[in-house]
Amino acid sequence: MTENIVTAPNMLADAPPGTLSARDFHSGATPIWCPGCGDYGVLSALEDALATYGRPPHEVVLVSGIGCSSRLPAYTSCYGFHGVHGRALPFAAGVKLARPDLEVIAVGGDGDGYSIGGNHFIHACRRDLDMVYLVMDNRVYGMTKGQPSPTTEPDWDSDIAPGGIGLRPFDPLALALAAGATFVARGFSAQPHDLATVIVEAIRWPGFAFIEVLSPCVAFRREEFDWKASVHPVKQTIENDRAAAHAAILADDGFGLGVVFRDYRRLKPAPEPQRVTLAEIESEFRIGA
Amino acid sequence: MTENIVTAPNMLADAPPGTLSARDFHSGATPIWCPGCGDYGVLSALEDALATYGRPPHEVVLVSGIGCSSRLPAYTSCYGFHGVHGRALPFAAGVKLARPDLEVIAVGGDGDGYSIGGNHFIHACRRDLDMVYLVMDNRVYGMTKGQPSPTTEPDWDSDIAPGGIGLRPFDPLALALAAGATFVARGFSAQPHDLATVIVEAIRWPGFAFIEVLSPCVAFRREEFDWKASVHPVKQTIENDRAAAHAAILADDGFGLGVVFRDYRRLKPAPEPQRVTLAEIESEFRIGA
Amino acid sequence: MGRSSLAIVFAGSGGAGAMTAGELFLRAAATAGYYGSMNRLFGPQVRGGESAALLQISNLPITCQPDNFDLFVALDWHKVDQFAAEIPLTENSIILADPQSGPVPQNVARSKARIVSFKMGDPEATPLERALHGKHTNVFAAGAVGCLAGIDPAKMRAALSTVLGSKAADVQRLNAASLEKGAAAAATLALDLDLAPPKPAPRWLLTGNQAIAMGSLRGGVRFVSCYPITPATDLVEWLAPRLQQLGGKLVLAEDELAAINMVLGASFGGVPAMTVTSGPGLSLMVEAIGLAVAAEVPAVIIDVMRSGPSTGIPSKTEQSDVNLAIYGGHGDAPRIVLAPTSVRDCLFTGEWAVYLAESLQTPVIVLSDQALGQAHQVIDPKPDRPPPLARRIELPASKFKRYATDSDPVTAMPPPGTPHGQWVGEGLTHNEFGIPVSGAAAHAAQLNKRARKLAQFDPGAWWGDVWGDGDTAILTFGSGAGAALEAAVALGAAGSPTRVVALRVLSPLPLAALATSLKGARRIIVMEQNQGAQLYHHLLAHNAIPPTADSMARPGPLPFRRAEIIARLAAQV
Amino acid sequence: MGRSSLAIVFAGSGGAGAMTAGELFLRAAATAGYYGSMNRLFGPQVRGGESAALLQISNLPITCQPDNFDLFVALDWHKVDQFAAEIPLTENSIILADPQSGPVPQNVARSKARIVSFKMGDPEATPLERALHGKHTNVFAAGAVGCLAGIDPAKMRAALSTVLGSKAADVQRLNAASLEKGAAAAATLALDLDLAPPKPAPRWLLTGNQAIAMGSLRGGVRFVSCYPITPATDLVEWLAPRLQQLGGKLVLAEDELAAINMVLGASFGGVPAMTVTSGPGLSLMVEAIGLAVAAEVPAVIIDVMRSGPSTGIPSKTEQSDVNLAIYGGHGDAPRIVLAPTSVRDCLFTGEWAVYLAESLQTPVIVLSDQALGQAHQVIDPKPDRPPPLARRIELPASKFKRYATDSDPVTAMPPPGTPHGQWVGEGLTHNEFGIPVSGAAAHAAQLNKRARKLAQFDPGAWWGDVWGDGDTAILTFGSGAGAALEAAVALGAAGSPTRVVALRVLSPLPLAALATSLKGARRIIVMEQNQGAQLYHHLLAHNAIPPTADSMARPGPLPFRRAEIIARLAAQV
Ligand SMILES: Cc1ncc(C[n+]2csc(CCOP(=O)(O)OP(=O)(O)O)c2C)c(N)n1
Ligand SMILES: Cc1ncc(C[n+]2csc(CCOP(=O)(O)OP(=O)(O)O)c2C)c(N)n1
Ligand code: SF4
Ligand code: SF4
Ligand SMILES: [Mg+2]
Ligand SMILES: [Mg+2]
Repeated sequence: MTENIVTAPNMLADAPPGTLSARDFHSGATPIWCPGCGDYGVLSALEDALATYGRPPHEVVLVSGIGCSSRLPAYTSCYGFHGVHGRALPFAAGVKLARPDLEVIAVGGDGDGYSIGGNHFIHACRRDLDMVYLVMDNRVYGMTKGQPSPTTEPDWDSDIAPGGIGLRPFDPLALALAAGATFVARGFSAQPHDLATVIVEAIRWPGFAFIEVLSPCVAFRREEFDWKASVHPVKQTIENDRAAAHAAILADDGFGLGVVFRDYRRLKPAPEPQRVTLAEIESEFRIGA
Repeated sequence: MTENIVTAPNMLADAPPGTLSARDFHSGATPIWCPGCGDYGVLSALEDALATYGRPPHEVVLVSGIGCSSRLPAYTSCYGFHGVHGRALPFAAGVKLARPDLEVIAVGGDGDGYSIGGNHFIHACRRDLDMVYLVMDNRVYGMTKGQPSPTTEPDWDSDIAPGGIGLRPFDPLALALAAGATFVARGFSAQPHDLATVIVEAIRWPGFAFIEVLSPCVAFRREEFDWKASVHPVKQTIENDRAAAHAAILADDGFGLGVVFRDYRRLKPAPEPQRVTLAEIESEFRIGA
Repeated sequence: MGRSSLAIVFAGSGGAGAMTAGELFLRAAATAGYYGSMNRLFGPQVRGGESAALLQISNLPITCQPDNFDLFVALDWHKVDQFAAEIPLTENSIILADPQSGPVPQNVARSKARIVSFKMGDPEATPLERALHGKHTNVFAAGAVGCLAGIDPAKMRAALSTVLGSKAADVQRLNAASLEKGAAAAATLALDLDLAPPKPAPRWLLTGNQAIAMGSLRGGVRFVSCYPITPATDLVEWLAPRLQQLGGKLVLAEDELAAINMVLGASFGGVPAMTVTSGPGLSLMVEAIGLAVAAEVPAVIIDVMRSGPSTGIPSKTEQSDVNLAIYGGHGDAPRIVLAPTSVRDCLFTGEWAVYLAESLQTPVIVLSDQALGQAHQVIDPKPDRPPPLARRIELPASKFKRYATDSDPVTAMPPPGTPHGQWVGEGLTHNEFGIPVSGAAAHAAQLNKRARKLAQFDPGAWWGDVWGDGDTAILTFGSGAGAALEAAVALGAAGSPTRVVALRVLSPLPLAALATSLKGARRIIVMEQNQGAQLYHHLLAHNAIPPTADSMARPGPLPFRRAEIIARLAAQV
Repeated sequence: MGRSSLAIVFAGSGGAGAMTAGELFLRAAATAGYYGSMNRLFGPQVRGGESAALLQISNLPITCQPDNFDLFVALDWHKVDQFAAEIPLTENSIILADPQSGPVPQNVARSKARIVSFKMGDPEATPLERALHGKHTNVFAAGAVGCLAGIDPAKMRAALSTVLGSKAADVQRLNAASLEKGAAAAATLALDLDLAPPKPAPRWLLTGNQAIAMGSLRGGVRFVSCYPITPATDLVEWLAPRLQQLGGKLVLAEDELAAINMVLGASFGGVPAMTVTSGPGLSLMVEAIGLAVAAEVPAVIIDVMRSGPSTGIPSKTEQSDVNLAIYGGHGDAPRIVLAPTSVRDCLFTGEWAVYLAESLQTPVIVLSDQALGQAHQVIDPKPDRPPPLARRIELPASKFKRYATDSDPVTAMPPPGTPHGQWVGEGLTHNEFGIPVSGAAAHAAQLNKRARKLAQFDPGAWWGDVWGDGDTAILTFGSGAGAALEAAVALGAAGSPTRVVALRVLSPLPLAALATSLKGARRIIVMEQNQGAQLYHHLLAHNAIPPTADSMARPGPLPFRRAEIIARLAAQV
């Protein structure tokens, strides 16, 4: 199958006139999040990004699963759906496929996205629909009060896994890359301004844009507040060269922030089929006189 | 968490005395496979490998999901389980965790393993239990009569996806690698002898050993018989260097056969907890007089 | 003057082409003006194993499998006898077999059917021709049966070319020759299988799966997401290109969890959406069905039932997902469950399901089964159509509350893109605005809102079909309805007036209509094809039948036949 | 001589430590020799929001929540009034509140309870001390209530140090001081809350979740795989270290699909295995439960029910998974469904479930609920234990057929590693050797084999609990049983003899025993905590109750209380 190179036209476009502000994307509902939870920073970065991007709230759909982080949609003024645990991505895909005119953003946590939702994650990377997936990774199941997730360090002690789960954590960026993602980035909730910039770029990306956001859990992973000292910008954004991107991700300490990889190579879309009417379809059944 | 280097003691051991033959692993049941199906070659390679490895059939458990390929367990004389579609790996993990003394081998197809079972696949790579996972990849759902799977070429025409599914196929080896697999190999059903060698090595590998086997579907993918002309040995087996392995896999045309990657680095297992009795546990509840 | 119906089997091993013979014959007979139906049997092999085409041709609509087959055409005998239980023969049946195929297998011979030796295949073909082009035994046999049944040879030729499609000209020519030769050879047989003259009329030839698919398109479904599963896959394979040509989308999901959630997403987006599956897939979907109930998202779920539990017998029929469809899912999650009463009714029920889902903002499960879904049938083409019902989307004049409980329980559901209509679909217990809350009052209010939606759903005359008013009532659904009706007709003729009630709405049970339909019945028998008597217990659970009602339940995969029902009714008195 | 029971609430916002006060008080009272129980309420915040500890202390075992609370201790008033519906107060109740916390919120004041001003916290502590060590208002309040109830101060001190655990010495010292000061301050209040002297005996303090976990360990479970879900997670969190210390394994699966399949794998391996979940997880497991039925693999599945459908109210109770547990799954897949009748019975039922699963080679679902699971209760420590039953593993003398149908339906299931025992577990319809087949006869034979296993299961005396023989019968299960019993006692005392039947076996229904237990009852009311009257309809479905029986069903999350039941019974006459 031949390939197309997309130049992502709207990537190059100027930001639309700033008629919207972050406030326009705020619902006013009170988050149930613990004071100090990293997810507040993500919410504000997202509101900023949407204002910058400039489509009105009613043309944006936020889809989530279940978890602390998955509560986010109701805190915005957009259309939203708070579905079941782990299924944000297929729901979002359904919205986008049925309504390509809408801006679709799926959000959730590391448990929702990498544990129960892992299969949808890799398949969404492969399916490459034009949407954003933003994971607030706190390396714990916050909502169920502190169990290790697929990104938790192997020796993190918890009631359910005394002494640590003993498994090498997933690197979500590597997984996304191996599954075929065309846009892979990492952000940090305590740097909402930079995060907003990445989100805007992700929204403009004409395919599946994955953003892993480090978002500390103040209740169960206090030590994650030290992430502030660890983060640093990624060395460079790698384009098209997937092997180089893998090498860069593996060489990184897991705290490099920014867009890690963009792949402009695309498959040619199938030609539009010829249109028919319902009556024509029915006529296929006709037999006899 | 500190790391251990495993030297895989039984990797170095000689093959046990050849008291068993491939026939000892044959159940005599007649496969429902189409004449010429690639899976026959896999079955015979597996029987050979088990004979070479030398544990008797009653100490081996073969676990599968649903699909043509997943019918394999009943064709051997081992213990087996033919479960539901996509769940071979968690079932096999349950067997292995409960009974580490057994030899556990999960088998199945590309639909079973990479589509409905995709989440278990990546988590099994991460969990790294001492078992083998062998996927008979024919790039199609054979059992349901010919729909594109996650490894199917984007332009393969079928009733359900006229003109092609239009998605870039998964590279299962890249996915396994990104998910943390420590042993990654590719085999070909039409080269059962080489495949048997790889299987023996996989059985001996003290962790999760993944073998992707190209296994043509004569009924729905006749063109796959041309794979004979395409396959070639991999350039080298890469050890420990995951980035290099990614690069090698991406550089390969998808037809390189052999062991692609081995990772000897391991996490230190958690220390054994102190033993208690049921009565001691009950005494925790005691209160009062 | 000829018989009014004829039941024929073509059977043979892999290459023998029993299915082609069956399709060709069915099409020819249908074109000639007969009603007809064809069911298919396959051996365990994935492809190319032995198979049998079970046909009926008649001057009346066909709604169930025959008590016995009149004619069994053995293209060869290779493993064909494994189908014996599914192909009842009697002493009055005729077996047409080539002596070269060897002796009739015991399982088949046991029927004492009359065996007629019949050399099949072109006696004049050279060995080279045979090797190059196959023996066309199947087309030869079809030609023979066409002649015996008195089907117009021109219709046979036309059907052959339709069935062969775009095959090469020489293939067409050789097959056409075999067809003629078969007819010629049959003329030498002294067999009386002549059908009464047909009554041609414009008809449709289609499967139950195609009929449901067509109904759903009529209903407005423009998004389908699914994961392949027998015996539902051919439904979506038929649908895929057509849906695209209508501007819709069919997506192959990674699993059933994704499929149903994609459907909910598309539906949330404002597009009527559907998924199609069988038992194992439905089991995987019940969590999301509960979400659709709680968040009030329309969705159509087609379950083409097969023998269960677990993987069961994927290619064979049963009606054992009744419990799952009605009761599957945690929490109180009532939904609508429908079942088509015939292949023809699949068109109606498929369309109606969409209207109900959309207008009530609820999941609707349609329980079809393999016997309906994969039966090829000739039907009358203009079945009733349900009046269209649409989703309520207009914003209220007052403040918009997506989950308002103080009004009509069906509340506005504006699609994304509607200014000022923003809402968040919510699967947690929520207040009227959709914000999660955990109080008992809000919980009860929303449960009641949803219950009221179903309570106000009035299926009108479409709750089910009633035939007759005999004092014995057979209460059934789905593919059982046709056989029950035939049994009732026979029983009535024999002096035991019997009525048949076929439920189209299995849940919520149409209690009042059901009571009316059963009025005066002194004996009620609930007939269904599963071991657990699932419908029977469901009816008892809601006092829809008296505790004294009988159950006639048995598992699949054998279809109910008229004779079995009559015998069971007699035995149970 | 003092009252025989006392119901107390400690409530306050995040930092106020209502739970610690409750735990400390419960432990002290239990050590002193009282029965007791504690339920917990939390606000919507994930952590640290407002909370309330609902306690009862009594000289009799406690089995349900009280009609009203005697004492409401407000550590502060921040958002505490959201719990009002769950904390019934009357004019006879007393509210103890610090005037500094501001006025009593309307929702609470509406009860007309007597408000008693009470300065909480150490009046002598310096601001620096308070800033450094917190105010210990909660411990102060617990000390006060201990004094009012007449709990031995030494027991209060001991309980405090247990609850504080390994906290630093100065923290211990300051808290101990607060405890004393609270007691001293309370002595100045003219309140009569004195309890009658306790009747000490060896007792256990545990939650229902812990009791099920302990029961399962006694039953031999040595493998658990699960995915976290409220309110089941604390069960596995308690179990995890202990299981390891017993040489078993607890695995955190990637999802519930993996969890249940891992359980089946471990069980196939020969190790009794269990998973623990709540409604959404159970929904995801039904496909594999059908596999366990078909392939005949033992498995214990604990469902700690919460309010549904969909995500519902994760932290609150309901009994709405009855349908799913009994009927969930495609095909005919009967299984055993049990429900513990009390926290104490969780020990028994947890253990019994393992024996039934193992001995009948079938999945067993245990329906607990949040109200049982997360209730801390003081119980008598030596409940009955069921006699151990084990898996049949010995190979027969004759040729081994894993799925033999000609004998005892429970056939040998040798674990892998057994020479000559090889078999392949099969979810497809299979013959006696486990080879997939598609014939009707084999299909029926295996369905019958499995049905016979359940038919021959005789629960003996453990099918359920019966109290009394009044002519009104309340038929219920799970956490409803205690409240029903209290209502029955009260009704009997008031001249309306009422019996209570609590089912331990919900499926297959113990029809004969149930009929005996209901003999002579002129009125039957099925009481359950869900909207759909799921148990009621299940009983009707099997003619286990007459169509005239009444239903008393309402959704959660409010618990049934004695007063509500009495009122409903009176209203329905
Ligand atoms: C099917 C199902 N299983 C389990 C749960 C329980 N559950 C709710 S949230 C959650 C994990 C949340 O973790 P994550 O996605 O990382 O979100 P966080 O709370 O950390 O933001 C789990 C296991 C559920 N709601 N549904
Ligand atoms: C839950 C569920 N969904 C769908 C199916 C139907 N199904 C059976 S096998 C199969 C795909 C098999 O493909 P693969 O694993 O590649 O095996 P192959 O037949 O190609 O060897 C599907 C979709 C099923 N049995 N269960
Ligand atoms: S528990 Fe953790 S993730 Fe959840 S709201 Fe609190 S801080 Fe945030
Ligand atoms: S359909 Fe394909 S995969 Fe299945 S048995 Fe036939 S050749 Fe093999
Ligand atoms: Mg998390
Ligand atoms: Mg395949």
